[in-house]
Amino acid sequence: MGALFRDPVLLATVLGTNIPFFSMAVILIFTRSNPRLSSRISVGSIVVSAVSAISLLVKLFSAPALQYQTLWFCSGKLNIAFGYYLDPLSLLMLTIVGIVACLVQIYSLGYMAGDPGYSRYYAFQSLFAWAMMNMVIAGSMLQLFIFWEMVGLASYFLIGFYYEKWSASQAGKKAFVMNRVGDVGFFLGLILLLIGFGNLGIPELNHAAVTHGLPKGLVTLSALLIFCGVIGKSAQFPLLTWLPDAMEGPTPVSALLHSATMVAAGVYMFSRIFPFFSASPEAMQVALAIGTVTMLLSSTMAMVTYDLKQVWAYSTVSQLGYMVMALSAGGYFAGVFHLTTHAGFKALLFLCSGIFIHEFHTNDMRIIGKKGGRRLKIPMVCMTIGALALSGVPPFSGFFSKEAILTVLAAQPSKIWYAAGLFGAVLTAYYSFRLIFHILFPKDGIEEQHHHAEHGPDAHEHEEEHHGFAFRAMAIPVMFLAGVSVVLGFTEHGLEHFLMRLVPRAGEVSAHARSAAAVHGAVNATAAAAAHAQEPSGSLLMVLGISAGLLGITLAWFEYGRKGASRKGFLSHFPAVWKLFDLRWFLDILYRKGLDTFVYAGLTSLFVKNDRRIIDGGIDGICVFTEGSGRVFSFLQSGMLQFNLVLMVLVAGAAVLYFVI
Amino acid sequence: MTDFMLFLPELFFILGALLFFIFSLRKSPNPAGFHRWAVVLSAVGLLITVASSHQEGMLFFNCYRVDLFSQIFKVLLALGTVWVMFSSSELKGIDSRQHAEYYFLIFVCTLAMMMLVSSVELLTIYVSMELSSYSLYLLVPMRRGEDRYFESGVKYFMIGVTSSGFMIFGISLLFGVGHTTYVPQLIKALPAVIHQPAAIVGLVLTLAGFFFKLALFPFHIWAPDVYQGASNQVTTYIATVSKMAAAAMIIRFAGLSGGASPGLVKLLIVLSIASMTFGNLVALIQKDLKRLLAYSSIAHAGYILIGILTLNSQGFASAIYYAAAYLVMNYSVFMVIMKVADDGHNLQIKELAGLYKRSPLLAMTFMLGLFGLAGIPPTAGFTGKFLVFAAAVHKGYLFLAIIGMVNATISLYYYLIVFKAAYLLKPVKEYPAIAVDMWTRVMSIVLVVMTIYLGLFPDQVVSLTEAAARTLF
Amino acid sequence: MNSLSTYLIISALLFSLGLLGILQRRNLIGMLISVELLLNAANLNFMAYNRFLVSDPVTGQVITLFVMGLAAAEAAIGLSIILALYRKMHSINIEAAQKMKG
Amino acid sequence: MTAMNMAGFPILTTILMTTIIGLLVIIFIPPEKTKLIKQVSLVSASLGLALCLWLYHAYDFHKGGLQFVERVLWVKSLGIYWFNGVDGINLPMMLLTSVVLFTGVWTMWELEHRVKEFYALIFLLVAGVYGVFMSMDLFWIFVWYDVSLFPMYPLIAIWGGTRKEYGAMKLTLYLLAGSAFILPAILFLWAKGGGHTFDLFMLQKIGFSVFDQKVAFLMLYLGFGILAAVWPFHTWSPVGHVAAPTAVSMIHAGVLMKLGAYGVLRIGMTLCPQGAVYWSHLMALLGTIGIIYGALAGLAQTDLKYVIGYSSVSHMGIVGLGLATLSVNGINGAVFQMFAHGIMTALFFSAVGFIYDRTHTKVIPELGGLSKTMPIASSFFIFAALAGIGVPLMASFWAEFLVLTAAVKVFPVAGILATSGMILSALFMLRVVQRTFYGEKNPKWEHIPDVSMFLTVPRVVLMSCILFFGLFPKVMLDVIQSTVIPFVTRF
Amino acid sequence: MDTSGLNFILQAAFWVTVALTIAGASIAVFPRNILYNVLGLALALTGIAGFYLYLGSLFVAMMQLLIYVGAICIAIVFAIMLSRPLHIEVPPRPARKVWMGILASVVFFIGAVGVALKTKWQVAAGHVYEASKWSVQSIGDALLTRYELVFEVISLVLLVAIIGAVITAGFSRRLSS
Repeated sequence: MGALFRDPVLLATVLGTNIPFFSMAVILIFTRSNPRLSSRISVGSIVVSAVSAISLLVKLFSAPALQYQTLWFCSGKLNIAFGYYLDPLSLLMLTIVGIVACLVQIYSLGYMAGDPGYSRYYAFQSLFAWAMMNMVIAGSMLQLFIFWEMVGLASYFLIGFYYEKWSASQAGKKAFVMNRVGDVGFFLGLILLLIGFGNLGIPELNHAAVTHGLPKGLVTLSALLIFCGVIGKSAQFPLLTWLPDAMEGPTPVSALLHSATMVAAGVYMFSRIFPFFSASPEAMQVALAIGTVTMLLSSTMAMVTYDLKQVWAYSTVSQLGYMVMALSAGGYFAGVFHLTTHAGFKALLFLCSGIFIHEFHTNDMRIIGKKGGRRLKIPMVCMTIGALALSGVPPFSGFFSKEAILTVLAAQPSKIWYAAGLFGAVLTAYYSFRLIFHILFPKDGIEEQHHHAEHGPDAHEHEEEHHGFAFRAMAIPVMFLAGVSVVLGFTEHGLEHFLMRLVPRAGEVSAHARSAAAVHGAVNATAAAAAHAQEPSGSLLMVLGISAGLLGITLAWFEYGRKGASRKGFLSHFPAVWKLFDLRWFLDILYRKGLDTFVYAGLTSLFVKNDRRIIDGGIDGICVFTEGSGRVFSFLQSGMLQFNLVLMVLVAGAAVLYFVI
Repeated sequence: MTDFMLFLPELFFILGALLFFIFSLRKSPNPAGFHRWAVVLSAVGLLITVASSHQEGMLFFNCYRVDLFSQIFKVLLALGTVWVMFSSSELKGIDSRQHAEYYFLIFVCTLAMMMLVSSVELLTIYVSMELSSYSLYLLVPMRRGEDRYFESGVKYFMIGVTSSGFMIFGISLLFGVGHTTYVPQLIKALPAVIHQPAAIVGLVLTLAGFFFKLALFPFHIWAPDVYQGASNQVTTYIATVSKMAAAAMIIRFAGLSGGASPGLVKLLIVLSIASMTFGNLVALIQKDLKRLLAYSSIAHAGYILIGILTLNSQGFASAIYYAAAYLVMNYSVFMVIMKVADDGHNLQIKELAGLYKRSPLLAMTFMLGLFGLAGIPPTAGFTGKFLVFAAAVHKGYLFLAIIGMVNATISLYYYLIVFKAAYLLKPVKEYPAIAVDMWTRVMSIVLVVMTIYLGLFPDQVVSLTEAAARTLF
Repeated sequence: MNSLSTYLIISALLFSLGLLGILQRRNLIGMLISVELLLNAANLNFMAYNRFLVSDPVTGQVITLFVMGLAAAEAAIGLSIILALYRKMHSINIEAAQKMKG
Repeated sequence: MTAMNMAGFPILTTILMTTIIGLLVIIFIPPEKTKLIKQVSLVSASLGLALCLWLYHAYDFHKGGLQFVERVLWVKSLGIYWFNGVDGINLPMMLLTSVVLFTGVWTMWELEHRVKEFYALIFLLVAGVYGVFMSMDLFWIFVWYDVSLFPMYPLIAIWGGTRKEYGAMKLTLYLLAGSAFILPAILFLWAKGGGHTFDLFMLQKIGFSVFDQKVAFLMLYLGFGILAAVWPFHTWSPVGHVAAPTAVSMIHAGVLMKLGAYGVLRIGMTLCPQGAVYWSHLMALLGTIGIIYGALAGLAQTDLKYVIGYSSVSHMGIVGLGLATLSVNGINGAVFQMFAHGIMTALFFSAVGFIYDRTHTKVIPELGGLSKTMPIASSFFIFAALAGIGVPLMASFWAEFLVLTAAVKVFPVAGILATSGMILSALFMLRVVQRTFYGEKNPKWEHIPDVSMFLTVPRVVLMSCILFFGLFPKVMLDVIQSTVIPFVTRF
Repeated sequence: MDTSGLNFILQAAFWVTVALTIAGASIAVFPRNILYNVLGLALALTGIAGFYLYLGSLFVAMMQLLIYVGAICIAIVFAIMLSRPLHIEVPPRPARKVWMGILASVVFFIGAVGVALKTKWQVAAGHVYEASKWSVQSIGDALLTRYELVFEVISLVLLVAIIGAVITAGFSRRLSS
């Protein structure tokens, strides 16, 4: 306890990360019935968290990695530590989480105003903030896993926030269960490491992996298993379908959890033990493939949907795919950087969409466009900025991070990854601007009359509402994020320096990497290739990258933007492909079918039948048999005396015979 | 004079019998007065028996041995008699003009059984046995009213005399191989010749007579009919007191083989398993409470036999303990039956419905009695089963313990059905509350305390039974 | 002729005949008669052992006497029960008495 | 007060006596005075709780081993001792019992039907449970074991719900059929040990032959396994729970089921280590089947209590698997899981009980949207469901973690299968939560009041237990492993 | 020798007794007319009394005749007369019961004969059969010494039997009055 107060860093860490927990508890237990107070408590605590996160970042900007550790419990030879690990990566992520969470909570003040579950909403938001921040600074993989699960729990509650809607609760359940599938792999990986290595501390693990402290097979197997966690949490193929469904939650939740932070946790975890993963090229290769597939699949899905949030959801999945690609191609910084910028612009995109949705009570981009979405200037501009950043158009943040990723991919021996990346960039730009153009240039113009007729009587009130407190609460975070998206890209070098300073990684060229690269043959190859490939063709790559983005935008303009465009998209000529994309490559149907036939109709009903018929039936049968034999034996006791006596005499006679013979 | 003291309990019971013989000659019967006399006399008899429980000695030219074994059983017999007398206040099942004879026969029967447990000479044993049987033969058909129960009397008699025929035939064989009628001499002589068919057959056939008394399969056939057909008090007497004597005698005679005959043990094992299984299975389908208890008694005979067939002092001690516990529990159940059926009719299980409301105390006594019979701790019945099985397992008969426990589980089913009737079912028609007088309350509490005390604090009783069992060797 | 086993076999035969009577006679008095055969078989055994095996020649005879006495008492009781049954059921057929079962 | 001061004081017997005296006092209160009966019950239950908490606090886990020993010769000729003591294995169980009793008594505060008998029987039952946990003598363990079982019959049959008489009969017979194997096994061990002591530790010193150990262990495993709802002897669990009233379900699933696993551990594995080694594959197999089977069979259930019953099957499978590993972590986890599951399932039943009391239905399709009308009651259930899923920072997570860690090491296939059971349990629990509490507000339940402040107390106590031991598992694991570490050296 | 002739007569008489006894027993068991049964019983009992003579005990033989043939048979005859009219024809016995009875008795008979033949009967150490070794007086001695208790008890048995017979058969003076 004393140490806590003597060490301001520790104090800030503990306080900053845990205060949301207390706010959640207070809200749930005491202030449920007072929404205003609840929201203030929650926002207040998240502000404290954000401030302490930023101050930690500033204070430890050039400090060495800090590790706090205490024994949580021990069981036999198993010592489980509880601790914090503050290094540049976790500080960066902590800051991102703090700021985005803070912005989203402020935004929610407006967005969620008047909702009956207002208090509950803030309680779960606090829960999420607490869990996420604790996950970020976790000192060991087990601790990370624990808060990883808690984050999932918060996500479950927030997705199912509108629980009276069946689809919402269904989506929450789906998210949780699909995450669980990945987590089981993660968990098994951890157990394997625990058995094989005996320590789950993040620095220890990384160190051991780099210095060959672990057997190769163990690393590969456990890395693959742990990567399952990434697949689940970051919605990678084949567990990607929960994320679009998760859009059932309130939009700020989608912004915070399902784009900016929580789903990035998978990527974060990947980068957290990046050296460990790097020690297994096989696992990295698998991850690269999965990232690529995810990225492409989800981009195609985004091309056909008309639901605003779905587009961004698919886009999130595909961007996460990018990050995984970057990391698994050895681009540690590229991945983390993209994570950072993505957090900014994707939160921005979602929050902007949220304003539209809040205004027009629909998710359909065509209706929003028709009803005059473009007249909401602030969100429209901000969303366009976000879309430009997403499409990788300079000078927005996305451009820099995407370039970094493409550079890394280009350094891969096989060019197919780079090609896929480029292709993905085209698709990204296409679907983003498809959406923007749908709103900006609706097909049949804006239905002014209709809009007014509908809202006629209370139009004034309506306006009031949207330009009052609520609108401001929503607009300010949006504008802030838009600003961030504009400038964040230029911090690339500063961030790189900050991040790379301490990492014993095997990726980019840096003084620190040398030792790691020297000892690590397999990773060395990637690293060296990356180092060599980057320099000569840098400008070419940049041109290619920009043009991919522009190509996509142009295509979108051609189909949706320009006057007289069909606004149908070229895919409508291929209904089969459209259907394929629209139904998420049949993944959901496959899962549903699998679950229905294999689990419900198969095992479950088999087991239930087994219980009823065989086990219970058997036991009841024994009972019936027992009673029946009672009835049968009771015939021995017939009323006729002499039959009974015959029995008696026979037994006596038999006994006599037995002894005689 | 010391001889006189040794024989005091028996003398006292003879006195009681004579008194009621005189009463029976009186012109005007006075049932209430008879009942008071009977209770007082039997209570004094119990006191005397208890007081003389540590006597030891031989009487009547060594035909009669007073030792711890016999005295324990005499105490049990006297105790059971007191209880039956106590419950005879509701003696509606017997014509009030015959009450004096009823008490007379009960006293004679108890006396006969007391002599039975003390006798160590074959003829004395046989005659005492017959005396007690005859009293019971006469008590059973005393049931007034319903003619359909009368057949039980004749069945009891016919089966009884047949068994007694087997027994005397067996005794004759024992006499032939042992050349003596003294049990102590037989104990010495028999193990040497036990491989001779005559010896073992004689023993088995002699035991058959006692098996009949204990209602052991296949000599059980009288039990259901007699339990059902006799008046409640007589049933109680047969179910409790007469079982004690039978158990004692089986212990005495099983010991005669000296453990030298594996065949005998096998036979006893088979009989005990058959008895437990048959009793429990058939009890499952009974509707009449007394008939159900009859089958349950058949099963319990099997349990007692498990203790006996180990043929060592530990087993005998456990059997004695079991018998004592059985007396207490069975009487608890029967006392409640007699109170509930205070007009002397045969209680059906469903008539117990709502008992917990009509008299919580009786219901509790009843419950403990049932659970005791089912062998659920912390009742005496459990400890009895535990001891019996312990003896069997110690001797190596693990399977016997398993079969016994499985049987106990089966038996639990019907005990629970009875329990359910008493505690759960709503009565079909409104029964009046049961008048429970002070004495009955006291008796209930005594029974409850005894059941639990014997179950939880068996140490003293167990050492007593072990000391008693040792006197047999 | 005058050997132990002759008597024993005769007694076994008597006993078995008695059993047979008990097992298949329906007349209760007939059954009672058969019971008397059982007792007599046992008595014959006693007397035979007394004659051929046992050192004390009195015991067997005394037992036989007592068994006779008991048989008399038994017959008295049995007959009275049978008569009582006859008064209630107007039959001394054992097959009339099979209402209680199960 | 320290343990030293209390050295001679029979604290364990005192704990037992709180229930027995409570029982006796209740017997002598007239049945109309229901309020007084409830107060007496609560007082004696909280007395037990306080004593158990003190005991837990006073137990010196650095020293480990058996403490607070009371040993009196009870039946000389057989070698039965009144021998009580606590160590790291039964101490958590004692605590669990007291917590569940306390909350169970409180939960049933609104009972109006035959109050006196209900509380009397509850105390009898719990006396048995305490007795089993504290006894170190085979005779007493069995006595108390049976004492704790048979009150289930009246408790279910009188105060129960769906098909109560059938359920009560089935459960009672089923469980007591288990004791048909236990008693012979105990006697067998006693006889093989020379027949002069039932003292667990004296018997432990006698080396039984491997064959005897195998036989005895199998019998004990079967007998106790029935109570621990080991597959395929689990079907009483759903049926019985459905029929039982709230507090009984709480105590039964929360505490009584633990007796089974505890018996295997305390008697079977202590006296027959070689037998345990021999049968460990069977135990692991059945445990794993239980985990997966319970979750899958639970998926199709439409009755809330059936669902919980099956979840218990699944969770007790984890205990079984943990025991089967015969390793420190496995047994630590198993004991911890017993505790965690006890608390969790008590919370489950207490939440369901409340819902059932108000809506008079447990059928999931008839419920639905309860969160709207009964947010507090729903949140209790949801909390329990989360604990059941194994969400971290709740006690059961640690237990599962330890068990699975051990299982993957010792029985890799079983361990991996069991771990995947986590998916099923999530699917299964969330499905129930969704169907019961989420969805449109159900007009049928619109006017039902939520849990009153007074009745939230026991549930909050249970919730805080789950959280406390989830956050500070050390508090429990230190105690548990002080005994388990020396324990596993014998395998 | 004269004795051989006597022996022969004795032997012949013995076998005649055997035949009479068995015939009597059969008559006691098989015929459906109850009066024949009683007469058969009397015959068999007389035969058994003859065996007692062969076994050296005139006293017991006399007793047999007195108690059994005299008392018991008469009692049975009275009972018969009190119970049912003799002329009522009884239906034939069910075959199943007969066969089962025969089976059971035959099993027992084989067993009992086996016992008689397979046992190696040992003669007691002091056994010397002499008619002079005992007398009625020694029987009386035995009755008043070792069998004193039995002797007393048997009187009680008879008392019980009498009272029992009176109350059960319903000839109680109270009932009749």
